[in-house]
Amino acid sequence: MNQDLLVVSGLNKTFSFKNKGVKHENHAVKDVSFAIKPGEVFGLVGESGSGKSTIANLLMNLESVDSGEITFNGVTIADSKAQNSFPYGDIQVVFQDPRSSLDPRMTIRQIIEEPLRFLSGAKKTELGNSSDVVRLIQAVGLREEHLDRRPHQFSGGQRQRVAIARALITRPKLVVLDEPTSALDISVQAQVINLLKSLQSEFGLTYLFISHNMGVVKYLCDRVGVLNQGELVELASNEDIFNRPTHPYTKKLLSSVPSMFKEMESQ
Amino acid sequence: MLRLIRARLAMLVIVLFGVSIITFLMAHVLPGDPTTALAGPHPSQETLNSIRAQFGLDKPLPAQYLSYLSDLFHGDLGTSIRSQQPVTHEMLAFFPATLELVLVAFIVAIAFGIPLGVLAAVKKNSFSDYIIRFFAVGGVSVPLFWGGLVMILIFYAKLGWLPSSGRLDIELNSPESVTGFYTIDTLIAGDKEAFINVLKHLVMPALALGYVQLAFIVRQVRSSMLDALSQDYYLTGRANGLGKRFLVVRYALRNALIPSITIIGLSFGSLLGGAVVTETVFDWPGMGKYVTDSILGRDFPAIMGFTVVIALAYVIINLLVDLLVYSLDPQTRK
Amino acid sequence: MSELVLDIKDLSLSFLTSGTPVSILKSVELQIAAGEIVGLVGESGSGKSVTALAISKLLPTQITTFSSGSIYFNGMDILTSSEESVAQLRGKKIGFVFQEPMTALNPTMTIGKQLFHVIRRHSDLSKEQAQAKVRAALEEVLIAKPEIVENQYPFQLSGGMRQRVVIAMAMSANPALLIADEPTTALDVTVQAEILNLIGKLAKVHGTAVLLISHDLGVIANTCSKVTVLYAGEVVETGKVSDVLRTPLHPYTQALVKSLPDIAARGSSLETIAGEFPDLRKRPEGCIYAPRCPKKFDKCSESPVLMKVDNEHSVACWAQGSRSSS
Amino acid sequence: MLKSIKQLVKNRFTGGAFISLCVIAFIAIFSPLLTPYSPIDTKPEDRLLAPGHLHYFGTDELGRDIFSRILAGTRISVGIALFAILLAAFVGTFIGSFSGFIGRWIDQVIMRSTDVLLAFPTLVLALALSAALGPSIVNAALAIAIVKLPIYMRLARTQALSISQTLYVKSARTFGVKSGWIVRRHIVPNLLTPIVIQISLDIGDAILLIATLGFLGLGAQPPTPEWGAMISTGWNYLIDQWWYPTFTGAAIFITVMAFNIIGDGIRDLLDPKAGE
Repeated sequence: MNQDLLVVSGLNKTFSFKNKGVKHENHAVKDVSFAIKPGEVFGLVGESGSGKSTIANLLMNLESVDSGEITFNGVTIADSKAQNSFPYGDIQVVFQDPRSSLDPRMTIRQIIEEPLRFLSGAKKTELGNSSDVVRLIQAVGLREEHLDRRPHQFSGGQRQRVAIARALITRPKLVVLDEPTSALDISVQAQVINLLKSLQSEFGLTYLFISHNMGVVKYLCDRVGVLNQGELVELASNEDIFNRPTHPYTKKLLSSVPSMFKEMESQ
Repeated sequence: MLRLIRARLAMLVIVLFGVSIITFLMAHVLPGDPTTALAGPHPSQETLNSIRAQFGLDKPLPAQYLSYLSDLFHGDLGTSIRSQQPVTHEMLAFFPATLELVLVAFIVAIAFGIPLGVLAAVKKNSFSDYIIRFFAVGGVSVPLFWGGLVMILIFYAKLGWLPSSGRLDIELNSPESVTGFYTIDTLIAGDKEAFINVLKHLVMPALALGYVQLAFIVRQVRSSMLDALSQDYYLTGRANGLGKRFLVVRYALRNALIPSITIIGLSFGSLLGGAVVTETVFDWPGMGKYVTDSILGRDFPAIMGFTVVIALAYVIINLLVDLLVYSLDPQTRK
Repeated sequence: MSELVLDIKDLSLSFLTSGTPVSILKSVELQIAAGEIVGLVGESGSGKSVTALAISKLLPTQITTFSSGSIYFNGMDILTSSEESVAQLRGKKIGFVFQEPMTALNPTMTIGKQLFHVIRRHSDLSKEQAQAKVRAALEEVLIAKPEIVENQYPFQLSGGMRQRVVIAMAMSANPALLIADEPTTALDVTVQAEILNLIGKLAKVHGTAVLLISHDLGVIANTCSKVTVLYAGEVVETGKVSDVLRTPLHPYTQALVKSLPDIAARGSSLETIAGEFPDLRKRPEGCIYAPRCPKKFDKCSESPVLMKVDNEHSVACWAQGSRSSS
Repeated sequence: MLKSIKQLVKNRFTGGAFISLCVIAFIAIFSPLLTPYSPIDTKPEDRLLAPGHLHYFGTDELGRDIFSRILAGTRISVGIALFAILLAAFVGTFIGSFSGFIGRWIDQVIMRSTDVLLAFPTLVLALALSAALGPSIVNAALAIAIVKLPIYMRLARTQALSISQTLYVKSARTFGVKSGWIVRRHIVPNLLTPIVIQISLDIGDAILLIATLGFLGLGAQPPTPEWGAMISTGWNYLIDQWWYPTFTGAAIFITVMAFNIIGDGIRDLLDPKAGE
């Protein structure tokens, strides 16, 4: 089954805003195309302002597409004509900042079960009402009694685990990870990365991993797209990107990363 | 700069338009409209109709509103029921007295409010901070009229230091009016004795009126100063060796003033409102007293006239505040 | 070894948070010689920023109590010196660069004016000379067209530019020690590389001692010659960067290095640290890392002391101590 | 909630205010039982007596016991103030959060109308409204509710805007959640803390407004024992029976002070940034 899970073709998004009366245009996403195969970890790398978060928003139907098309499992889910039905439940997202991604007023159980409430059609019948909240909370390394507590009683790492459990409750096919570990300490980041890898095999997930941290992308991603000011300047396998980068921007990006051992040999 | 003024003026027009609608509604639509008051006890239907016709209340609402608007435009605030005089003239006559009282109260409120607010913030949780905060919470809790009464009781009735009513002792003749401000006119006239007397008359009403706004300003300046002092640039300044006093005045205070100016602008507006009460208690012949007399006499057009004038003054003050903030805060000039 | 600019000995301090004293640092040791760039690495809650602020006495006095130790700066103990004498050092002898360039500068004052104030404070230059020095300081931190930037406000500059201005301020009086607390964490990778190179160059040119604080081992490896690793307010390991990061001795440092994805093989799973961050309201007896340490054994109930393994590499761990010669 | 009450009492500054608030609440609820004399029945022969063991605060011009009237007045002032503020807060929060979340032109219309209402100093608008509606305690309460409405509309709107930018609302959107659910389950619950803080700060001000309208003759009409109205008549006896208006005014001052100190305490407690 090598049919692509997600295909993005010719994606464009422009934001216009007024500043001192003058209309400014920010062409955030310029004609981006890529495809993600089932079971793959596809990385999108870029600095701030490179358009990676805008692409995530477009994928999650949070922003409207100016031109281009996004198809999921062969079905068009977003294009400029905007009356497509979005496969809620099949695509889920985990955001960067664990302090803001969980509603402080809700208990962990309510947070994790929230996505189930709005499923419709095929997805609803597929899941029925078997809510495996307990199985999921344990799968992400927390305990059942945590379910009745509120977010402020948890550390950053633990909250990110809850966010991941919430994303998996609807048994999605694709999980968009928007800088999931950037706000975490190294040791906590390692725990979350291991968790993501084990969950991928256990639930047969496909990840779109968005980050500015080259180290994490190098470790996790099978294929990597490099973004610079809204353009996809290079798209290749992990091997090629990190060992044989072709585009000058990719080279500059890689050389700027203060990696552990590269410098010390030369010292 | 011009773009901002244009935007603000457009806003001003919209708000004034809204103000006219609200005052119109209050004056002509709500149950207690003037005809019932004017017609006296259990009026016959004819008298009611004739009065309604006289005030044009029988025309359809939009037409009434248009005539109301055109009157407003020509500065005609209707005629007072009690004195049959145009409200506008009476307002103009009383306005300087109120303005003088409010300005003095405003100066008192700022002159003491800002330094006390800064002191309370810089010396947070110290003894002086608690005293200032207690003094300030007292200020926002004291009923304006009661504060005035207590002052009269102590400084007039018991100690006899200060006069309790009017702008000038009756035996002294009021100065030939140039600016309408007794303080300035007596100075122009060179009448030193009258000037002292005017000041003595001003002390209690200005303090009674100013104390409440002084408290508001202290609380606002203290909280925005605390915010400014907790910013990173203050710590950067300390780490770069800049003195505490220098940082408090040149760095923190400047940033703290921006949010405070809006509150200070608001407090000038509420001083105009408070004048209604203070002028009544101290028998101060200004617009405020004119309004309380109108309330007693059910003089509806006068009350509405006062409301429109105050709203207009308030909107202009807010425009001035915006311009001041614009000049202080570079980010608004982006 | 050349004369020490900074010599922190057995520094312990605690904060009074909602009534209960919380022990933040316990017997911290740190030495920096002139011209040396020393890294201080640790995760959140390790006390690395508190150590930095303690050096120039910028900690909030009402809630801070120094329970032991001393901080010698050019031979003068900061802890016992008067506020005036320490105030003389700030900005003149000790420069500071903070993490958040977005908020480090006064938003309602031009860049030039803020630099002008710092320069005038630490020199007896006339107004004109100080104004000229402002432009020179901006040029030294490689800001193009300083005559324009001088009259701009902080919100008109990018994060990287603002951090350069903060560095220019910190270095304007040619301090003996520059403390950079996570100077590039909020910046993009490419901008981070430029700022780190700038700090390294300035330190070499002026012979300034630099204390670089970071949670990113890559940044430390790339910029510093020596490093000290902090865990929950205690020094667990210190030494040359190549020794400490290439052959870490303390289990915590080992775990940190192994949990880094950049160098881990793709297939393998990353090493993680079990357990939770300790509750510093009652600092446990014995080794602070013991509850989470795979090499724990009975001796660990006794607080370990920083032991020299070779002339420049020390570690606070009994498992290591018994193996080495000392 | 209990923990925060303990903290409120512990702090010396708010502790005293908290106790006086309990006393005030007790009086407001049980005033009919507490008043030694009837606050309404007149006894001309006991006219204008000085404070003594019979009449703690003396009697007014119609021989009524001032102490009893002040106790009875507590229920009116505090009750009406609470009614007006809660009404303004409820309506204001509903409209404000709706407009903040929906945005676009509705938001602009609502925000411009709040600007118009805020174009009047609070006392002036309350005064004009009460005069227009006709002087009565209920109309005064309505006037105050209308005057306070824009404050809650604007507060709710700015809060709703910032909450709708949070990641948990963004996540909810990615689940295909309808706006109604987001407003009900995410926006309003997280909106309550700032609204509660504003309410606790506003009650004192509302009591002042009611008393001022009463003083100006626009609030409660005789013989209701409303504090403002009492001073409005008592004021004429300031020189000879100074205790008559002074004690009544003191009751207002202490009640409002207690509410304001507690309001500050609640704000410092619930909104750490403001406190710190």
